[in-house]
Order: sequence, then structure tokens, then C-alpha cells
Amino acid sequence: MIIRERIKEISNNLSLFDDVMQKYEYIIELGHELPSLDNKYKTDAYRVKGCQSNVWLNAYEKEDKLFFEADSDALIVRGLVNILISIYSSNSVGEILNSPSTLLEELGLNEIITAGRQNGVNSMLKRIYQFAHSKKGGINV
Amino acid sequence: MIIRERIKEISNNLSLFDDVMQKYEYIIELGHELPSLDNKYKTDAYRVKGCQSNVWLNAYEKEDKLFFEADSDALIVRGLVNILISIYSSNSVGEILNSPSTLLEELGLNEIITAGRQNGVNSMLKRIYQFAHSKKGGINV
Amino acid sequence: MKNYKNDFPFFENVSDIYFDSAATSQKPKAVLDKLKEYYTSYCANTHRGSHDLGNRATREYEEARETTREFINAQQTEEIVFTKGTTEAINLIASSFVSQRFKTLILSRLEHHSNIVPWQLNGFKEGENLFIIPMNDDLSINLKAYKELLKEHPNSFVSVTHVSNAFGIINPVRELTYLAHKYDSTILVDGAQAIAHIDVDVKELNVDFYVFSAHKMFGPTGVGVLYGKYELLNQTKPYQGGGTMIDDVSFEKTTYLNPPHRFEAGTQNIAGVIGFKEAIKYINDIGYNEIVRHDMQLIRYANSELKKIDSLRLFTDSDNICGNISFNIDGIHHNDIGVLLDKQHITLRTGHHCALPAMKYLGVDGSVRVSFTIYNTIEEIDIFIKALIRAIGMLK
Amino acid sequence: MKNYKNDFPFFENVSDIYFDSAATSQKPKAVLDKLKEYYTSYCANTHRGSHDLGNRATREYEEARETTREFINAQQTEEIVFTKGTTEAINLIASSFVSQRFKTLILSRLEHHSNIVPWQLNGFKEGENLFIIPMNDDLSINLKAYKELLKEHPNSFVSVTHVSNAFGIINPVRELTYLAHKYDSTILVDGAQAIAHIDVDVKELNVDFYVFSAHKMFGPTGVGVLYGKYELLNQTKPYQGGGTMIDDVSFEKTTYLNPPHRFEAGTQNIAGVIGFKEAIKYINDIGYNEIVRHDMQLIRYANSELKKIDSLRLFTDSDNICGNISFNIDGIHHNDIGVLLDKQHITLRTGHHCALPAMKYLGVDGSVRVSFTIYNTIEEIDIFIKALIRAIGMLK
Ligand SMILES: Cc1ncc(COP(=O)(O)O)c(C=O)c1O
Ligand SMILES: Cc1ncc(COP(=O)(O)O)c(C=O)c1O
Repeated sequence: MIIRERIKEISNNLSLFDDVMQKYEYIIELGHELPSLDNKYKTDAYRVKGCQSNVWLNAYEKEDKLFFEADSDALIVRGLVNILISIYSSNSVGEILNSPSTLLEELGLNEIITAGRQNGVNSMLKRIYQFAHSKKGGINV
Repeated sequence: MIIRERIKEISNNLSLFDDVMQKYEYIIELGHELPSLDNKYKTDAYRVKGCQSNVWLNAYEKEDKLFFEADSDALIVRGLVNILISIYSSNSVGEILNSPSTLLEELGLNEIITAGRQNGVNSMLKRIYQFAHSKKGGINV
Repeated sequence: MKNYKNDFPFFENVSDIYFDSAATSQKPKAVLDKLKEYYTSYCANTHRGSHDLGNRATREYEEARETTREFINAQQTEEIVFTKGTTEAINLIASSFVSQRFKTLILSRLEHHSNIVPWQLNGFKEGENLFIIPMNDDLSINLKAYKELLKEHPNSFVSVTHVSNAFGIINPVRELTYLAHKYDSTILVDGAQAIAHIDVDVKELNVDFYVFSAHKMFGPTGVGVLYGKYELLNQTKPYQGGGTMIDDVSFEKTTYLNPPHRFEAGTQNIAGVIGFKEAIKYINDIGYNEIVRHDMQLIRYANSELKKIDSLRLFTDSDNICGNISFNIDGIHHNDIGVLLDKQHITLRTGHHCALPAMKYLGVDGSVRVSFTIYNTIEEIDIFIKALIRAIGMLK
Repeated sequence: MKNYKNDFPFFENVSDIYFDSAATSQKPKAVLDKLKEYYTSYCANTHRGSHDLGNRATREYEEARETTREFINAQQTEEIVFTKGTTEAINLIASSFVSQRFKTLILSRLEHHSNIVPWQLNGFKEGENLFIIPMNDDLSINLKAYKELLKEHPNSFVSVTHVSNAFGIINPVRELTYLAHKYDSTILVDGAQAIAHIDVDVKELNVDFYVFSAHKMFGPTGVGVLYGKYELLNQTKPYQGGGTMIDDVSFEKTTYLNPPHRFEAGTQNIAGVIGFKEAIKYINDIGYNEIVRHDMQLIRYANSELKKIDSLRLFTDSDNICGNISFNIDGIHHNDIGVLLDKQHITLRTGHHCALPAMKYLGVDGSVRVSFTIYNTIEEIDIFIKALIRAIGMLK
């Protein structure tokens, strides 16, 4: 349940802010902090399309763990991407697949979990689970 | 204003009935009384199509007056047709065209004036005005 | 028998007996409240933006899709496409899936115009590439003849109604589907008249496409459902082009989203779809067990009472009917009956019920149709029968 | 400046500033009441029957058609076809009128996807048979280049927007139409963004087709209008087949009704169309004089305030705009602005606004769009500007 714990931690951090604008100041900071993705991954092959902003995602497996690195052209999305990476990166396939993506609702960031069909962060989340599935050999992607 | 008078008279007759079912008994009687149209007019050429029932209408001009004779496969429609004929037949083109068809609203028979697109009686009414227009040489049919 | 009228605000204003639910049903309060909720609390366009209001509307809209999936037990949410109605759904499949893919089409003789004309517009014509399944005397489908047709024309597209809108006949959809697939054919079922009366499970029926309209099942006007197996929907070309169905657009080349969004171009009937969700919930809350029991009680009682009337001709003796009954009175025009019942505050339908080929085949040009649903009662049928007898008396 | 918010129940529940009316507008109480009236007093199907309830619904529905005719000053009621929206209207004309009749198509560069993709689905492609009118630096249409195009390709079909949904640019419809006709071409104008802001007179403009959506002009979702000159509509083939658009049906041959009914197959969005009538009445009651005055005051004020912001880039300097303004902030992604404004309770749209070709041409992948209408106020613009400055500060 490492993922669950990470989510709890971030959600605790976020809940420190009474003011929603302060919360976004924090997210923007996380956006600034996210390391830029190597330009060689900023191509269509790595692009997760969104209506509003683009996300580029590189995923790989190392020593039985999955790793994610990503970038976006929008700053707040970078912050959200940073959060997703800190939650999901360096976890095992099992840990990821056993944590339903709806857990993220705890974060109270509806930018991440929305019904929108073309949201970059949302699409990134889907890709993370798809990648985990593919490594499990599952077909339910 | 002969048409207006005829409408007034029929509308007076109809208003004698307190009970709507009695009114329809009267209309059914008018249906029985309507002379059958000669079979030679009961062809597609004379047919006024309706969603619910068919009306066959023959119209002709004699001594500067227009005459109408008609029939239907439904009895109540025959009654309504009888009313229309007694209003419009043996009038001049001018008399007809100067009496807007909305005058019939006075009869309180929404079977005659409805928004329905495929009502036999309604279509017959339109044909009557079209015929009058054609005899006037008008184009606003 | 429970009285459901209180759920429907319509009956607070109208005391007439409403026996025309096969044309369109009344709407429960929950549906009307939901329409109002959308328009007054989160009225925004969907699937476009990042703002909270739009996200709320989008979430409600997509929940309606998931509710619909569950309702007919489809495999995936993506198999549910919202349309304007049954008619549009059939036109969509005729134009974007069947046309140019299938050489032959098989229809039943009882189809509604909405399941005839779209095919004609797409080049199907009787005697050439359109074949009609013969029926038995009780208006049921002649399964043997159907099998022969399929044998002769494998790889056909079959499009049949689940329940006849003019005679209430229930077609054996499972068998029709099984046979269609056996002869490499694909089948669409028109559920417009079935969905309010029969618990439909598309997975169990194994139909390829299933279509129906919200307004006939207590939902708003202007909403329909096209269910299609995902792999088939995915082979279906876009039907209309416009906003929110595209992936990328340039003047040279445009790429499209996957189903279902590929088929929902432009602003949809957002309020209608969201309200529709409540119609499904209403049905789920009552449950099909109760609905079927209620409906069958009404239809059996009406059937037995109608049979007592001299000179009344029912079109079928079959017990395998639901929703509606059609009849004629010897020597009396159906329209005359309709008018006199209307004047006695009984609302029902007379005419060809948009099923002219069936009417022509039976040698009539129309009938009187009574249709029943959850808010009708046995007492209403008694009143109707009395009114009918009075009307016949006046017209004889 | 009069405050119209009280007419809109939405603002009783939502205190956010709504600057996204170009996507969909809020609905006045009269429209919501009318929807409820239909559903609770004369809920029945239309155009089918002889019963009073259905006749009432049919009358209300057809009155909506006549109200629409009068609203845009069409010659005949029969020239008004109800559709699901602008998108469906354009698809209808592309598929049933233009395709197979016109060899070449002319579009502007500012078109919404709904006025691009339908044409692509019907075989038009840039560089082959689809030509784009060049525009001037201020995004207005280059009339001289348009004339050259027409000269080179007479007998074309021209399809242009009246008002750009991404930049508010008003196109000179009368001139575009005059020139189209001069070169034997036929013209459709997409009025989706114009109709709520400009008094449209189709007779005076002399356009051949004019289309718009109810939901962008205070009406219900799922309703659109296709206006067409009668003689052209009469040459238009049926688009969808189904109930109530036919004259006679047999499996061998079917004949169709005249316009407009030929194009309204199946059960329409009855409640929506009837509610739409009230939206038109609402506009008529306020009057376009007042609407234009109100809208122009807002747009001019917003424009001047936006110009004061450093690093803010407006896409056009033209004064000939209405309804909406688009901008970007140097070095900041439009989506970031959108999120931070949303969090400050200002609802507006960011993104490509379904106008990707225009965005690509301008070398951006989106913008921030504010759109205004009758219920917006100067005070709201002041609050918005403050919030925008705060957002920029956070993101720099
Ligand atoms: C200019 C323009 N055309 C067409 C449309 C499509 O309208 P609808 O989505 O109502 O079909 C829109 C709406 O976004 C628009 O702004
Ligand atoms: C069997 C059947 N199919 C199709 C339709 C068409 O449905 P809609 O008018 O909602 O498109 C109807 C409705 O009358 C019907 O009864």
C-alpha cells in the first residue's frame, strides 16, 4: 500500500492550505521543480494528447519496478504531473494495479480525475495504468 | 359575407349542444346525410390525402360560382366535409378568398383547423382555397 | 395493483386517460427535476474545457452513459452512443456501417418506417437487395422462412424490431440473432417499443446493435441510444462531423476520436441525456419484475375485455405481446373511433402507426391502438371499454 | 446598464462569473417554465394523430417554427427546419444538398470544426476541391482574394461563419453573399455565434442557407435551426429516413413529404423546440437594439482593460467584433490562466475552441476566450481583470 500512503501524504500537504489559491501556488511550485524531460522524449511517440495541454511521458521498467518521467507545456499541469510521478514512480506493477486510480480523488484535485475526455493529466494517468497492465501481460487496458 | 353568415349559422347550430357527444351525434348525422360522391371521382386524382382518413374532392365552376362535392371513408370526416361544403359551395371566388380560413375557428371544431400536417379535412380546406386562387389566376396558393 | 400516477406530474394537470405511451410516455418528477437541476446549477457545455461547471456537466453526462451501459448490460461504457432517437441511430448505422459493407438486407414485415426508410435511402430495395421475412398468421416471424432467407443470403445485415409498435408482437430476438450469426450475418434490433416493457440484456441476447429512444421510456424528448459491440462501432465511419468528435483537424486531413465520441459531433442534447439517467433510475427502482407483472395484467385484461365486443377484430391471437394492442371495428373507420374516444377523454392512437407496409399487407389502412404502461390501471381499461362501446353505438 | 441576471434562475444557485456563453448560454426562467409546461400539461407526440393532446403539442411545435421564421424574417414558415444543432444542420446540407451537386467548396480560415469536418466527410479536401479564403492581418476576410477565388471557381458552394467563435470577428455576410451569387455560387452562413448578438434578416442578407443553435441563444440543448430558401430545400434530398417525414411507404418505393417535414424524421426534440420559442420571445422582448448596445459596451470595456495588461496579446485590433475576445499571455500557457481563473470563480474557456486550423495558422495552440452576453456586467469585467492579473502574477 505504498501508493495509498503517498497519496495520503500529498493529500495531507495539500490540506494544509485553507485557501485554494495558496494550494495552486504550491502546485505551481511543484511545476517549477519538475525536472525537464529529455528533449528526445518530447516527440509524438511519447505524447499524451489533451485538449488543453500536452503531456510527454516516458515509462520504463528497472529491477521489477516501474519508473515514470514526464513533462508538459503548461505549468500547473507540470505540477500535477509532478504529483502523479511522485505517487506512481518506482512502484511495482502489483502495487500500481492494486491501487485503483479513483484513490486520487482523495487529493481533491479534480484536474486529475475528471470525466473529461481530453485532459492531459487524466490521459497520463491512464497511460500509467496501461503501462503497468502491459508489464503484467494483462489485457484489460 | 355569405360565408361568414353560413359559418355563424352552423356555429349557432353546434352551440345548441351542451354535451360534446351530442354535438358529434349531430356531425355523424351530417355524415350520413352527405350524398356519396360519384365513384368516378374516387380516384387518386381527386384524393386529398390525410394521415387518418382520405377525402375525395371534386371542384368545378359554374356561372361564376364555385361548387364542391366530396366524400370520405370516415363517417365523422364526412360530417365535417358536409359542413365545409355547405359553407363554401356555390360561392364566388371573391367571397371565398375574402373569408380567411381561420374564420372556421368559430365552429370550435379543431378537427377542421389544426396544426396537424396530415389531416384530410384540413387538406380539403386548403384545396378549396387553392381552387379559388387558381380561378382568380392568383399565384399565392 | 399499485398506482404509479403520483410519480408523474402530468396527471396532476390532466385527468384524461393516457393510452398512447407507445407514441411517447409521460415523465416522472425525478426526470423533470433533473432537467431543471442541469439548467439551473451546472448549465455548461460538455467535453470541452477545464472549468468546474463544464466538468460537472461532463461528469453527469458521462454518468448517464455508464448508467445506460449497466441498464442494458453492455460490456463497455464506450459501446453506448447517444443520438437524437431511435430513428437517428438506425440512420447512423445504415449510412456509416451497413452501406457499402453489406450487399443484402433482411427486414421483418412489421417494421416501423424508421426501420425501413433509412435502408431505402441507403440503396436497399425490395426484390433487389432487400428481403422481407414472411410471417405466420398470428403475425409472429416465420423462423423457418427466416433461416431459408439467411441460407440463401449469408453475410446479410438483419434489422428487426424487438416489439411491434402496431401489434405488440414480441419477436424472438435471441433466436433471430443466433441464426443471423450462424449465417455470418450482423443484426440490429430496434428496441423502441421493447425497452419500457422488457428487461433487455444485450450481452445475453448477443445482438450486434440495439437502439431505442428515451422519450418512450419516461425520458426526455430528443435523446436516443445506439448500443453497438465495440469492435463493430470501431469499424463504423463518422456519421456527422463537427466539434468534439475529432482528434486533430486541418484542412488537409482530420483524424477522429474513438467510439462513442466519434459519433457525437457538436453540442449534444446535454440536458436531455442527463435527465435520461433519471428515467433509467426510475425504471430500476421499480424493477422489471414489477413492470412486467403490471403491464401483463393490463394487457391481458384489455385483451379479454376487447374480445367480448362484437364486430371487434384483433389482429393477433398471440399471447406473446406487450405494450400495445391494435384492433378494428367492422364497418367503422378507425379515425371515427379515435375522435369519439378523444372526446370522452381517452387519448389513444389511430392510423397506420408508421407501419404502412404491415397495414397494406393486412389489407387495412389503419387501426385503433391502445398502449399501456406503469401508470395505467385496470379501472382505466373499464372506462375505456365503456367509452368504446358508446362510440361504436353512435357510429353503427 | 440594466442587470438581467434576475431573469436567469441559474444565477440564484451559482455566484460564479459566467463568461462562457459562446459555448452555451444560460436559460431564462420563461424557457424552463415552457419545458415544464409541455412535460406536465400536453406531453404527447406530434404530427401523428387526431387526439387533442397531440394536437396541442403539434400546434405549439409549429408555432415555434413560425416564431423562428418571423425572428429571422424568412419568407415562408416551410423554410425553417429544426435540427439537433448547427452541427447537424451543416451535415445535412453537406450530405443532402452539396455533395454530388457542387464540385468546389470555399471556406474561410476561421471556421469552427462543425463547418470543416462535415465537408471533409463529404469528400472535400484542401488543395483538391476545397479552397480557403485568405484573411487580412486583423483576421478579417480578404474580399479581393475571395472574389478572385470565386472568379476562378464559379458555381462553388461557399460556407462561412457569420461571427468567429474564437475571435469574435464579424464577417461581411451581405458582401460575401452578393459576390457568391455574382459568380453563380450558393452560400451557407453559420450563425451559431451571431444569432445572440446580431439582428439577422435572412431576406435582406439574401443568404441561401443560415444555421444556428438554440442553446447558444438562451434556448434548450439539442435544438438547431436550418433556414434554407424554399426552392433549394425542395431540391435537397431527405437526410434521415423515418416516421413522419414520409408521404407513402412500401418496401419497393417510398415518397417523401415536402420541406420542412421531409427533414424531420422520427420523434423530434419536442420539448426543446417548444421551449426554444420562449428563448426567441425573450430576445424579442429585450430587443436587438438593447442587446447590441449592452454587448458592445461590455466588449469595448473588456478590450480596453485587457489592452492595459503587459504581455497580453490580443489576436485582432479590429473593432468589428462581437460576443467574444481571445487573448494569450506571453510565456504563459492558456490552460494555466484558465485553471487559476476558474479557482477564482470565473468561468471561461481556454483551448483551441474547435478552431484548430485557425489556431495553427496563427501559430498558437490555444487561447483564453472571454465571451459576454446580456446577463454580464461591467463590474464582472473589473473582477475578471483583477483575477487575471493575480493569475499572471502567480505564473510568471
Ligand atoms: C461558429 C460555430 N459554428 C458551429 C458551432 C457548433 O454548434 P453546435 O455545437 O451547437 O452544433 C459552434 C459552437 O461551438 C460555433 O461556435
Ligand atoms: C418500433 C419503433 N421503431 C422506431 C421508432 C422511432 O422512434 P423515434 O421516433 O423516437 O426515433 C418507433 C417510434 O414510434 C417505434 O415504435
